[in-house]
Amino acid sequence: MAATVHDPVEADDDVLHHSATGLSNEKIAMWAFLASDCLLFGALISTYILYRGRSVVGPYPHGVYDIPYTSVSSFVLLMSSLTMVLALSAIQRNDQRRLRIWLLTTALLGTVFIGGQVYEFTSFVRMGLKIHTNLFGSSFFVLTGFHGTHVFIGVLMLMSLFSLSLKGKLPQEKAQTVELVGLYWHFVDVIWILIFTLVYLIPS
Amino acid sequence: MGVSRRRGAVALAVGIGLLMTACAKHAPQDTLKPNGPAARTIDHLYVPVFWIAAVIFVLVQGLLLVFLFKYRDRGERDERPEPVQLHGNTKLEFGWTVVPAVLLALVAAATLPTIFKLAKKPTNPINVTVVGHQFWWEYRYTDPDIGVVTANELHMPVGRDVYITEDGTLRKPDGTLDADVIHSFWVPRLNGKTDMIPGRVNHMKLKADTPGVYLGQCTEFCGLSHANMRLKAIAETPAEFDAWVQTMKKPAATPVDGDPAFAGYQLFTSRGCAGCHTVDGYTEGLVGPNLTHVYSRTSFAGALFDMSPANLSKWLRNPPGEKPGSRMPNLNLTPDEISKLVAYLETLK
Amino acid sequence: MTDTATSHEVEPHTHDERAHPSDAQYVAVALVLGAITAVEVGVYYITAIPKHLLTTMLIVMSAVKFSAVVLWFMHLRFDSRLFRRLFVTGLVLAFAVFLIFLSSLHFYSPSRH
Amino acid sequence: MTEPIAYGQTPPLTARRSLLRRPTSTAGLWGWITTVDHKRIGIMYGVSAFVFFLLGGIEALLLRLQLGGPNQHVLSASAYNQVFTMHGTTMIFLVIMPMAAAFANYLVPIMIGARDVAFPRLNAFGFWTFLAGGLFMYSSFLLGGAPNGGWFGYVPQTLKAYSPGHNIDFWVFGLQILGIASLTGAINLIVTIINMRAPGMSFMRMPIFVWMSLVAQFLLLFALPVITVALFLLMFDRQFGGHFFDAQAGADPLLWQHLFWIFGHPEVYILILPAMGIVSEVLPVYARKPLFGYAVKVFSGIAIGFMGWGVWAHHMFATGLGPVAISAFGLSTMFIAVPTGVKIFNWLGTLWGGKLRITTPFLFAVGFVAMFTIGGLSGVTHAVVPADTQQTDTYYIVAHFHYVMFGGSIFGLFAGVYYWAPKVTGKMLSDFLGKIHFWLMLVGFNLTFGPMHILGLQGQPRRIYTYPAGRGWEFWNLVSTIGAFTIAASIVVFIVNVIRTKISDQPNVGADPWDARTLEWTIPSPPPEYNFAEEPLVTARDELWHRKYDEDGDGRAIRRELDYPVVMDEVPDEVHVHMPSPSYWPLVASFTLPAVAYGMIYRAWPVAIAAGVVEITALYSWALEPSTAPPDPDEGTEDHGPELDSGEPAAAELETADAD
Repeated sequence: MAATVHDPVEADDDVLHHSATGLSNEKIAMWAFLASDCLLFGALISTYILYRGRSVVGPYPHGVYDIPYTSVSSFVLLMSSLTMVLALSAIQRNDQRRLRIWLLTTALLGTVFIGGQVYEFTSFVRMGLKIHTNLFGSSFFVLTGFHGTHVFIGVLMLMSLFSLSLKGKLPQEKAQTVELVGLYWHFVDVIWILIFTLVYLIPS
Repeated sequence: MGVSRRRGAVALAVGIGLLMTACAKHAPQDTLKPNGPAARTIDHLYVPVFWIAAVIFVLVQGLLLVFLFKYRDRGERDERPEPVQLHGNTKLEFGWTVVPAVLLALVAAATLPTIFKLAKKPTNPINVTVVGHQFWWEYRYTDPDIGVVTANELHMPVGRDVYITEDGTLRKPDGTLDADVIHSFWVPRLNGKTDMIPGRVNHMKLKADTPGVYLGQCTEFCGLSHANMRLKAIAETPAEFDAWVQTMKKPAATPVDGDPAFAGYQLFTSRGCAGCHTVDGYTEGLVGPNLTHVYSRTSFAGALFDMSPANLSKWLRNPPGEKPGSRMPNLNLTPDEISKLVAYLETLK
Repeated sequence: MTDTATSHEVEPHTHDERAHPSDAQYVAVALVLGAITAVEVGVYYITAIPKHLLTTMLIVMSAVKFSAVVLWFMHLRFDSRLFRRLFVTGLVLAFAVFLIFLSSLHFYSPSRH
Repeated sequence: MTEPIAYGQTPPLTARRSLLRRPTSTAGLWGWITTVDHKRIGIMYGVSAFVFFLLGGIEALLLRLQLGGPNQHVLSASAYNQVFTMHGTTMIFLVIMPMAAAFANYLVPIMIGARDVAFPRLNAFGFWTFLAGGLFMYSSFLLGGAPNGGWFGYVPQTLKAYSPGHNIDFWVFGLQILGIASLTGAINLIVTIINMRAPGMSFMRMPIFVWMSLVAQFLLLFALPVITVALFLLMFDRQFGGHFFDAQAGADPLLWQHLFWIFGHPEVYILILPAMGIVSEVLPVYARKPLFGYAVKVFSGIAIGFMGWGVWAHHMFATGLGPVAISAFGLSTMFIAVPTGVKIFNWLGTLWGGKLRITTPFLFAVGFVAMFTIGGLSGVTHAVVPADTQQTDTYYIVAHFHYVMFGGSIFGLFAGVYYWAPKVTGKMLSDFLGKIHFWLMLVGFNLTFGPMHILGLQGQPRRIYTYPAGRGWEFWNLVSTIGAFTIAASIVVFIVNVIRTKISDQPNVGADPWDARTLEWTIPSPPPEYNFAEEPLVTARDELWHRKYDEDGDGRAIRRELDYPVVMDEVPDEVHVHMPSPSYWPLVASFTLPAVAYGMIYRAWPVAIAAGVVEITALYSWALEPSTAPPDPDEGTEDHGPELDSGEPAAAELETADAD
C-alpha cells in the first residue's frame, strides 16, 4: 500500500481530520506547485526553441553538444527516478535500511547528474560558449541552469531526508514527506526528458 | 431621485463630450476625423460598434436605474412582502448569452475582412522606409526615382499610397542596428499606428485625400522624450511633391569664404556636428538627422520646434535641456558660435 | 467537544485510487524507459531518417517517457483524480499557450530566415 | 537544528532547541508580527495595501497636475516616467492584488467554515514577502530613482543600454519578490478551498466570492511562472550580459511582450474576479434575494478564467503580428465578452424584483456594475482590431482599463470594505459618510476617466509627460485633473469615516447586522481566533439565510420561528481550540529576500550570499518547526483537545525556496 490517506497507518493522521476531499493538504499543494512549474519550464523551453538557429555568431549547438555524454547523464537522472520510487516503497513497508540506501543512491545519482552538467558547462565555456556569447549561449545556459538548480534543491531535500532517517526521525508515518520529495524529484526528471529531446536531440 | 439624476448627468456629459469631439475644431490628431482611406475604413468600423455599445450601455444603465427606483426599500411605508427567492431563469440566461454572442459574431464578420483589407499591399505606392530613433523619425524614400532622406516631416502626394516599411533590421556600416528601442508610428487622421521594433520589419500604408499637414507622434513609450517625438505628414499635390523631391535632390548649399554662413560652415566640422549629422557631399554622420536640406522643413528636433533662427539658437544652446534625453549633447557653444551655426543652417534649404 | 476539526468528506468521495505498483513493476518501467532512451540516442545517429520523421519519432518517444514517469513513478495513474486534473491542467495550458505563442510567430515572415 | 515532531505527538518540552526562541504570545505588536492567524494577516494585507493605495493615489495626483494643462512643469520628464511607472506597478501589484488577498485571507476560511487556511505560516510568509517586496521597490526612490520603464517594462527600453541606472533593477527584483508572495498565497488558498470546506460545503454550495477567488488563485498559479521567467531573462540581460532581448544579437523583442502579456492578461482577471465575487455577495444581501443564476455565474467565471489565456496578443495589435494572428486574437477577445456580459445581466437579474436596501456597500456594488459595464463595452471596441490600432497606447486605453480596474475592482473592493467592516471590527462604518464617499468617488471617477475616452480618440498618446497647446486636449485634461482631486476628497471622507468609527464607542453590532446569507455572519464580530467554536454543518447554498428563512408557496422568504439562535453573537467562554502557534521564521525568510536583491543589484556578492544562507537557514528552521508549539509550561497543561494542526512537512516548505 502506498502513502495515500487511506493507508491504515496514516488513518490517524491529523491530515485526515480536516480534509474535505480525503486528500492531504501537502500533496494537493505539491501537485499545484508542479502544475505551476509546467508553465515555468514551458516559457524557458519555448524561449530556447524560439531562438534556435538565430544566433548571429557561434559557437552553435552542433559544434558543442556531446550527445553520448549527455545521453549517459540523462540515463543517470532517469534511473534516479527508479531509486526514488524504491525509497518511497521502502518507507511504506517501514524498511528503514532500504529507505536510506535508496535515498542516498538517488541523491548520489542526482549529484552525478549535476557534476556532469558542471563538466558540460565548463567544456562549453572552454569552447568559447558563454552566457553572453550569443542567443544560444544565453538560452541554453539559463534553461539548463534553471533545471540544474531544481535538481540541486532536490538533492538538498534528499540529503535532509537521509539525515532525518539516520536520526530515526523519519518513521513510517512520515512516508508522505518522502512521497512529496519524490514527486518533486520525478518532475525534475520528466522536465529533463523533454529538454533532452527538444534541446539536444531534435535536429535544427 | 438623486441616483438617477446624477448618473443621467454623467451619461449626458459623456454623450455631449463625444459630440464635442466630433465638432472640435482644433484637434489635429482626431481619429474621428479621418482624411485618408485607411483611417476612414477604421472609422466606418468603429462608429457602428460604438452605437451597438451605446445601445447596450443605455439598456444596462437604464435597467439599473429603473430597478433602483422601482424596487428600492421604502422603509416603514414599504408594505411589499419579502421578495420571491428567484434563483435564476434558464431561458433568460440562455438569451443573454446567445444575443451578445450573435452581436459579437456580426462585429467579427465586419472586422475580419477589414483586417485583411488594411494589410493588403498597395499598388504603385511610394515606398518609404521609416526608422524611429530616440527621439526623432528618419524617412528614406527608397524608390530609385526619388532616393531622398529626410527627418520628422513625411512628404506625400495626395491620392497616392505611401507604403511605409518600418525596418528594424537596418544596420549601420559598422554592423550595429539603426533602430534603438520600440517606437510606434502614428498619423491618426490617416491610419492606425504600427510599431517599429528592432530586429523586425513592419508595414503600413498612408494615403491622404486632401492636401494638408497631418500631425502625429510616437505612441510607444520610448524614454525620456517620448512625449516630444512628434511628426508631421505633409500631403501635397503631386506637382508640389515633385517639386519638393527636386529640392531635396539638389546638392547641399556650400557657403564660400566671405559668406556670413561660412564661419558656421567651418564650425560645423570643428565643433563636432559633423560627427553625427550628414550633409550630403560634406559630412557623413550617422547618428542624428540628415541636415542637407534641414531649413526646408517647417520644424525640427522631432517636430518639437517650429523652424526659425530663434528656435534653432535656443536649441543649440542646450539640446538636452530643451528636449530631455536628447542624444544631441550640450556642446557649450558660445552665443557667437551659435549665431554662426544658425546662419549656416539657414542656408541648408 | 467543541473543537472537532473538519473531519468528514463533503462530496461523495470517488474512490478512484488504486494500489501502487510493486517494486518489480517499478523496475520494469525503468527498464522500458532506459530502452527508449537507448532507441532515442540510436535513431539520432541514423542519418538516413528524414528530418521531419526523426523529429516526430523523438517527440513521441519523449512523450512516452514523460507519461511513464508521471503515471507510474508519480502514481498519477493510481492516485486521486484531483491530482490528475491539477497537473494535466497545468501541462495542457503550458502546451497550448506556448504552442500558440510559437506558431503565432510563424505567421510573421519578413525578417525570419 | 530542531527536531521534527511527528504528527499528533506531543513533543517533549526539553527537546525544543531553536535558533530563535519561538514566540508564544499573541498579544501586542509582536503578536501581530509573528501571527499566523489568517484574519490578522488579512487585516495586515488590507492596511498595507491601503497605504500603498494612498501612495499610488498621490502619484496619480502628481501625474494629473502635470497633465492638467499643456506644457506644465510640475514634474520633469524623468520624474514623470518614474511616477507613472510606480503608479501602475503600485496599483496593480501593491494595491488591488493584496487587497484581493486581504479579502480572500480574511473571508475564505470563515466563508467555508474552516478555522484557518491550509498553511498558516506560509500565509504569514506570503504577507511579509509582499510587504518586503513593496518596501523594497519603494526604497528605490531613496536610492537613485524609481523604476521608469512603465509597468509593462518593454524591452529594449528596459535593457541596460537604454536604462543604465538601477531603476529597472528594482522593478525586476521587486516584482520577483512579489511573485513569490503571490505564488505561495495562491497555492495556500487553492488547497484551503479544495480541502478545508466544512461538512456539507460542496463546491456548488460555496459562496460565489470563494469561487471567484479560487479561479483567480488558479490564474495566479499558472500566470506567475511566466512573468517569473520573463523577469529572469531580463535580469540575465541586465546583470549577466545575456542576449534574450538584444535585437543586435538576433533576438526578438516581442518575446518579452508575449511573455509579459501571457501573464498580463490573466492578471487582469486576477484583479477583477475577486471584486466580481464581492459584488455577487453584496447585491443579494441588500436585494434580499439569492444571486440570480448562481451556476451560470460560477461557470462564466471559470470560462473567463480559461478564455483569459487565449487573448494576450490583443495587447500587441500594433506590433505587426500579421493579419492571421491578429484575427485569431481579435476573435478570442470578442468572445470573452460573452461570459462577462452574462455576469452583468445576472447582476441585473439579482436586483430584479428585490427589496433593495440602498446602503453604502450596495451603492458601491451597483456602481461597480455600472462602471464595469462601460469598461467592458470599450473593451469590445479594442477587439475590433483595426479600431484598436487607433486606440491602443492612447488615453482611450487609459480610460478603458480604469473603468475596469477602478470603476470595477476598486468600487467592488470598497463595497467589500463597507460590507465586511462590521464583521472585522464589530463596528459599523457610518452610512452617511459612506454615501458621501460613494457619490464623490463616482462623480470624481467619471470626471477623471470619462474625458479620457475623448482625449484618446482625439489622439492623445499615453505615457507622455507633456503636450503642446493646440491639440484640442486642454479642456478635457483640466476636467480630468479636477476629477482626480474629487476622488482624493472622497478618500479623505473614507479615512475620516474609518477613524470616527474606530474611536467611537458604538456597541458591538453582533454576528449578523445585515441579515446576511453566508457562514461568516454566524460567528461573533470580530470572530475569535478559532473562528468556529463548533464546526458548522452546511445544508444549503446561502446556509445562514436558509437557517433564518423558509419560503412560502409563492417562493417568498418568510422568517422561521425558532426558539434557538442561529448565530453566535458573543464569543463563548470555555472554548479550547489549539491553533497553530506564531512563528518568526516566515518573517525572517521574507525580509531576507530584499537583502538578496540589494546584494545582486549592487553586486555586493557577500551580502547576497550571506542573505541567501540566512534564507536557507530560515526555511530549514521553518520546515523543521512543528506548526503547533508545545503548550507553555507556565500556562498550565490543561487538555487542549484535538489540535487543528496544519502540519507542513519539510518537503512542501523547501519548495518555497525554488518557487521564485
